[in-house]
This record gives sequence, structure tokens and C-alpha cells, in this order.
Amino acid sequence: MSISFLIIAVLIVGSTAAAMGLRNPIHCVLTLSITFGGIAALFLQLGAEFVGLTQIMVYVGAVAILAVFAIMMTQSRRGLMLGTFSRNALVGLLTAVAVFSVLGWAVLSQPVAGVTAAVSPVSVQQIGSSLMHEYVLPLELIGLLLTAALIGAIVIAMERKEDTE
Amino acid sequence: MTQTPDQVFVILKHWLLGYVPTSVHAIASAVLSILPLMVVFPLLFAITTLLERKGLGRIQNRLGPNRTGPMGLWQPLADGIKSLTKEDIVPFTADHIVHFLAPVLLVVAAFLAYAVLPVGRNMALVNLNAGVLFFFAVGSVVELAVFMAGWSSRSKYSMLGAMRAIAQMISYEVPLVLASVVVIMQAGSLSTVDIVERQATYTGIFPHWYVFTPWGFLGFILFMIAATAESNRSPFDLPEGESEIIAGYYIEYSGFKFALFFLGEYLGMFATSGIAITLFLGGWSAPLSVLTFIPSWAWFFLKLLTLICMFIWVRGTLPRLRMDQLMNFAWEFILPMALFNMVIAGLWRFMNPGAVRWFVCAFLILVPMFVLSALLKRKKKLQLRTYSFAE
Amino acid sequence: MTGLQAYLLLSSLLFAIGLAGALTRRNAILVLIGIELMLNAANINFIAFWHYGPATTYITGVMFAIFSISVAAAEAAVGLAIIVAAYRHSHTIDLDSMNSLKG
Amino acid sequence: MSRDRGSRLLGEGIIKGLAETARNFFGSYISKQRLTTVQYPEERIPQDESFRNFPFLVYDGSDPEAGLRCVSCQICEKECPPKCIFIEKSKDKKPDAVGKPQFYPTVFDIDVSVCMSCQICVEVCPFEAIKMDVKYDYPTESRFAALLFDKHQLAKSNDYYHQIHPTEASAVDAALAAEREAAATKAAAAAAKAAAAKPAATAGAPGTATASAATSTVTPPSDTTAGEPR
Repeated sequence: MSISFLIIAVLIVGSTAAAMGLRNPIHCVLTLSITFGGIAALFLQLGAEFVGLTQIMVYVGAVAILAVFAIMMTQSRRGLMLGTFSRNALVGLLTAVAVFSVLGWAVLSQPVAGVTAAVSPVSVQQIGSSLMHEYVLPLELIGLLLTAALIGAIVIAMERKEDTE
Repeated sequence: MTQTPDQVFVILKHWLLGYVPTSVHAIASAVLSILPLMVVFPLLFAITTLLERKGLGRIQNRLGPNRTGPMGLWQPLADGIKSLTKEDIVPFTADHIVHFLAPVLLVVAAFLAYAVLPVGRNMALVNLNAGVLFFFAVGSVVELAVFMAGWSSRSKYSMLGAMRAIAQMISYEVPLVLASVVVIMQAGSLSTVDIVERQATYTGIFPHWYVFTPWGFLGFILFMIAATAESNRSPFDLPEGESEIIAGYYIEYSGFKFALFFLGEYLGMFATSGIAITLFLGGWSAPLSVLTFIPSWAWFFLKLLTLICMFIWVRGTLPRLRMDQLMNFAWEFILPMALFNMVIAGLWRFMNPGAVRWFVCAFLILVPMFVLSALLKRKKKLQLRTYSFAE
Repeated sequence: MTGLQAYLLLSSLLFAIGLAGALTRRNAILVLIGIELMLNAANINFIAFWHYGPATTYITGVMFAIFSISVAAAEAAVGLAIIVAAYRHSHTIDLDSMNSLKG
Repeated sequence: MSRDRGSRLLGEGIIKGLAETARNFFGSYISKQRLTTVQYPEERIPQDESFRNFPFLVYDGSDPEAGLRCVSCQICEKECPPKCIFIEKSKDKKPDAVGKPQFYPTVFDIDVSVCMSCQICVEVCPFEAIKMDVKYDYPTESRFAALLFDKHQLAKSNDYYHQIHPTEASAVDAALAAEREAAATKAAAAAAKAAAAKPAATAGAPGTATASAATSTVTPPSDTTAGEPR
């Protein structure tokens, strides 16, 4: 429970709560990118350097901007009239609290014997070779999935003639 | 061989560290290596603004600024004072927090990129195992800062400029990364220090820089084109096209925040050209083995200055690209060429060294170049212009 | 409260906030963001278990996190595309009003 | 390029352009006359003769009061489109260049901030008294009072006029000289007539014969239009 972990944890929880609570969706996405940055800092702290950097690049660099663009494109003319929380918001909140209490109890009650051995950060060569050896199939599938997602996203979001009459 | 002139800064730092109590040792060594970077590159920014204005002047058959100081030497100082004393107007409807944070994030991201830049022999701030990936990760944060700037000033021009800037930066970041993947394949490591170490060896008097290989030369050109687009400069400065949308995303900024945007942009330019030097031009290694007596950091900054002059030269020459030309060029020429380049670099690696390998790869590069440039030219037939108005 | 439990607690809190966001927000994009958060919470668990796990030479945790990040990115792209298409069709992204299955 | 010489490599135009600017860049260091910069306050671009800015009053000789050509006929004041000229006529008269007693302006103000240098006042002035100056930098503190030029600021000598508009000045001088000469000959003729008429009256000779002879000589010469406004 080092101090740096505490600082980052407070930063993450604060920005996540803001991301889910703020009224203006753009503010939500900006605070969300602070959360992603905090999570990347966690990964770096845990020694998974490559994952931390990929997290920054993928989430802060791409997903945050994608979300912001989507918000820009769906800015309905009625503006922020629609309320921030849906009608049955309370039920959702209660379920979330219930989930958290169950998870928290599970984590705190079972003494998880975490080995605190000094872990050398995983090197890129290690990841590269394991990608090419044990995880070749997932790598190919991920390539396929990303291409399909790319084409699918474009086809769905493309302006077709019959929409714009 | 660590002759003293080459390692003068490293020795200086250790000598200074001697005076620091060991408890604060780690922080002191971090500060001691960060501080010179924070001083040197803004100074380089000041020099570049002067160099740029004089260079552009000379290209257009006129003198550059020569009023302030002998050769206009105090012009950056004058600009700095002017931007400091200018009133900082924030539009009333602007979103004040985000409006303030945008330039801060931009400059922070620009400075972060210098963590992995090997400025001289063992003078890289931190030897990250995934150095190049760190650079691109931080580079992608800049787009978020640009959006924050554009959106928070609540003005049509800045929003339009921000959208254009982000579209351009995203579509040129892909080829930027792919152009550097080629070097990583060849060097076998993502760490910038290793990449430069691998290029610093010589056969006879010629260095093993990657730019002297066919795929390296093509990669260098693609990287520089993408770097120009990444930093919104010269032919790709559409987001701040003065004629159409006045000043793009930093239109509602004035005073020091405006200067911060320029600082961020120029620091981004230096960082990308620094990485281009590290990847293709052999970082701090001397161009000829006989010239290694000149210290390594001097070579790095000499190469950086030549690249800056290249940027200025290109800025003085090429007209601004239209938005669709810009996008077509990215997705239909630069990206396929980068992918071809990766294939050819793979081929290069598994062919046995010699002249045959050189010509085969060079030929294999020229063919797609011709084909793609023909394709790109074919698209230029004039069609009826269709307008789609915002409903 | 060992290091691992702290990480797990943090990720479950993150997961709960993401779930709360996904369940309570009206704006479709923010629901998607809530889901992104839940995915990230899972990633934190992977890396925490790998770090505090017995054999850190087997980097399965790290590999799983990398694949999960790329899948989450693809999912975000497609999700936002669907939202944009839904907006173009019904000119609103208010989830409460998207309750009719008619085309 | 309009004609597409086959599928040329994409970069050729760029390389030619870069070569062009490089030639400019290094050329500017080699031959200095390529540079078009004029260091403004020190060096100035020589003005060509037809340049004009605000009007000024011309005076002959050395004394601006006496030699002022303007006879305050106020035509320019009436003709000036933005109405920026203000003249007050003097009560007494002073002899002008030709010697004929004329009025002169006690007050002659031009509001330079209103004047649009259209040169109409110059065209309508029958006495060539007002011409267009070439001086354009008038740094002043106040925006209104300092830009209202009075008679003394406006009056400039004829050789200054020769300096700024040489050809025009010499043409005007020639016209004035011709005019003066015509007036002089007319005066001489009138004097001769007066001298001839005096002996006729004194001799008391019968009126009609010499009178008719006299009248024939005294009919005013129809061609010279001395004095008529051009």
C-alpha cells in the first residue's frame, strides 16, 4: 500500500465518479480520460510497462476521442434538456452498491496470500515472443476481429442515401 | 571511449549529485536531468522562431526581422515579452476549466515526449524498454488537448479547426507508427537507446544508419511527411489555415496561452524530428567514423537543426493541401507505402547482405511508388461538385 | 490489507462505479463509457493477479490484458457506430425513449 | 500541370519547387539586389511624379504673405466634395503677381483628416494657387486640431512646387508667364490708347474722323482671352 498507489487510487476513483456523475457528456469523457491515465499509471507501477503504454495509446488516444466525436455527432437539437439520470436510476444505483459490497466482502474476507516478490517488469521481447509462440491463434483472431470491427463500424455509421432524404 | 567532451554533461551531473544528501538522491538526479531539457528545448524554440522568420524571408527574396538586435537576434525575446504582456482574454461563454487546461495538457504532453529521446551517448533521460511506444502514446494525448482547446472556446471556427486538426493528426499517426515499425523490426528492440547503439557502428568510415538502406530511406521520407502532418506544419497546416478559418483551434486564446500553444507545437515538432533522427539518422552517432571526436550531443543537435531547416524550407515552398487531398494522400499513398515498406524490410532482413539485396529492395520500392502515384493522379478527374448542407 | 487486496478493492470499486453509470445514465454514450470502465476494472485485476501471483514468468495475465484492451477498443468503435446510426434514425440518444422495436 | 506526361513520380513537382526556393535562399546571400526590402524610415521608395496627397498653397517669391497666389475666390471651397476647405476673404486688397489688386485669404484652413486628395480644388482653381503635395507622413498627437492645417502650414514656395512636380510646375509657370505677358501687352496697348486719346482730346479737332480712327485701334483684340478663366 505505497503512497503512490494511494494517490493514483484516489485520482482514479475521483475521476471515475466524476465521469459517471457530471451533467455535460463532454466533461464526462474528459474525466474518463483522466481515469484511463490513472489506470495506465497503475499498470506501469505493477511492472506491466507495455500494457500501460498501450492503455494510454488505445484509450486516451483513440477511445476518448471517438466518444467525443460520437457526442458531437449526436448533439440533439434539444441540447441538454434530457435529464442526466434515467427514471429508474435508483434501482441501478442499489444494484451497483450491492455488487460492490459483495465484491468487497469477497476480497477482504478471504486472506489472499499475495507474494510480494520483486517482479522484474515484463520486457517487450518477452511479450513479442509469447505473442508469436503461445498466443499465435489469439493474435490472428484479434487481427480478424479488429478488421471486422473497423469495416462494421464504417458500414453502420456511413451516411446512406435513403437516410438523408 | 568516454572522452571528457562527449560525457561532459554526464560527469557534470554526477559531480553535482555528489553534493546532494543520499536520501534525496533519486529526486535530485531526476531534477538534474530534466532541468537541462526544460531549458534547452524552449531555447531551441526561440532560436527556431527567429530562424524560421529569417529563412522564410530569404526564400521570399526579403530580409527577415533585423530591427531588434544585430541580426534580429532579440526577436524571440521581443515576441516572448509581447505575448507575456498581451491581455489574456477568455470568451465569456467558454468553459473556463477546460479552456485553461488545454494548453497545459498540450505542453505537458510535448515535454513528456523528451523522456525517451537519446540526446547524446548515455544522455537519454530514461531508458524505457518500450521507448518508441511511449513516444507514440504521449503523442496521441496531444489530440485530446487539441480537442479540449477547440471545443472549450465555444466558437465555430475553433471547433471546425479542432475537428480538422484531430482528423488530420489521427489519419497521419497511423503511417507515422507504421513507418517506425520498420526500424523496430530491423533493430529488434523498442528502446530508443538500443536503436541508436545499433546504428552507431561503422564499416570502414560509413555508419550503419538505417537511412542508407532502401526501406530506411523510404521510411524516413514517410516518417517526415507524417511528422509534418502530426505537428500541423507547412503543407498540412489546414487546421490553422489563416485564410479559411482564421487560426483554427487556438483562435480564442491570447497572451501567454497563445504562446504556450506555439511552444507546444514547436516542441512537438522537435520531438518528432528527434525521434526521426533516433530511428533513421543514427541518433547521436557521427556521420563518418573519423568525425567521432566531435561530442555526441553536438551531432544530435546538428542533425536536429538540419531537420528544422528542412521543415522551414518545405514550409517556404509547398502550398497548403485541401482537406480531401490531405486525407486521400494519407490513406491512399502514405499508408500503403508504409505497409509495402514493412514487407520489403522483412525481405531485406532474410536476404543475405550484398549489392543484390540492395537493388532488389530498391526496385521493389519503386514499383509500388509508381503504381500508387499513378492511382492518386487518376483520381483527379473533375466531377460535378456535390454540396451537402447541414440540415 | 495486502497490496493485492488493495488493487482488487480498487478494481471492484471501479467496476461498481462503471456499473452504476451504465445502469443509471440516460445518454447512450455514457452507458457505453460505463461499460468501458468495467472492462478496465477487469484489466486491473489481471495485472494485479499477475504481479502478486506465484509465477510471474508466465505472463498470461499481461497477455490477457493486452487482448482485452484491443477487444474493448473494437467494441467501443462498433458501439459508438451503432449509437450514431440510432441517432440518425430516431434523432435522440435518450435510452428511455428507445423502447420501441419497430424499424 | 495541365498536360499529364504519363504517370510521373508523385514527388517531382515538390523537388522542383524545393530547388526553386533553395535558389532564392542562397541567391539572396550572393547578390544583394535580389532582396526587395526597403528599410522604411531610413531608405524610402522614390515617389513617382504623379503621386499626390494633400493640397498646399503656392506663393511666388520669398514672402508667403505677399506672394500668395490665392485670391480667395472660394471656388475650391464650393467645389470641394467633402467640404474640408474653409476660407475667409480679406477686406483690403493686395496686388497679385500681375500687379492687379486682389483680395487675399485671411483664413485658409484645410481639414486634412477629411480631405480625400481628389484634386478637384486644383482643377477648378483659376489662379493656379492650390496644388497637390506629396508629403504623406503627418505624425501628430491630437487627431483633430493638429490635422486642421492653417494658411501658414499650407503655404509653400513655388520652387518647392518645382521640386515635387517639375514638369507640371514648369507648365504652370509658362502659362503664368504667358498670362502676365498678355496682361502686360494689353496694359501697354491700353496705355498707348490712353496716350493717343489724350492728344486727340487736347487738339480739339473735329471728333468723328479721329474718333473713328481711334475707335478702330481701340477695339479689343478678340483672340487674346487674357484674364478669362480657362
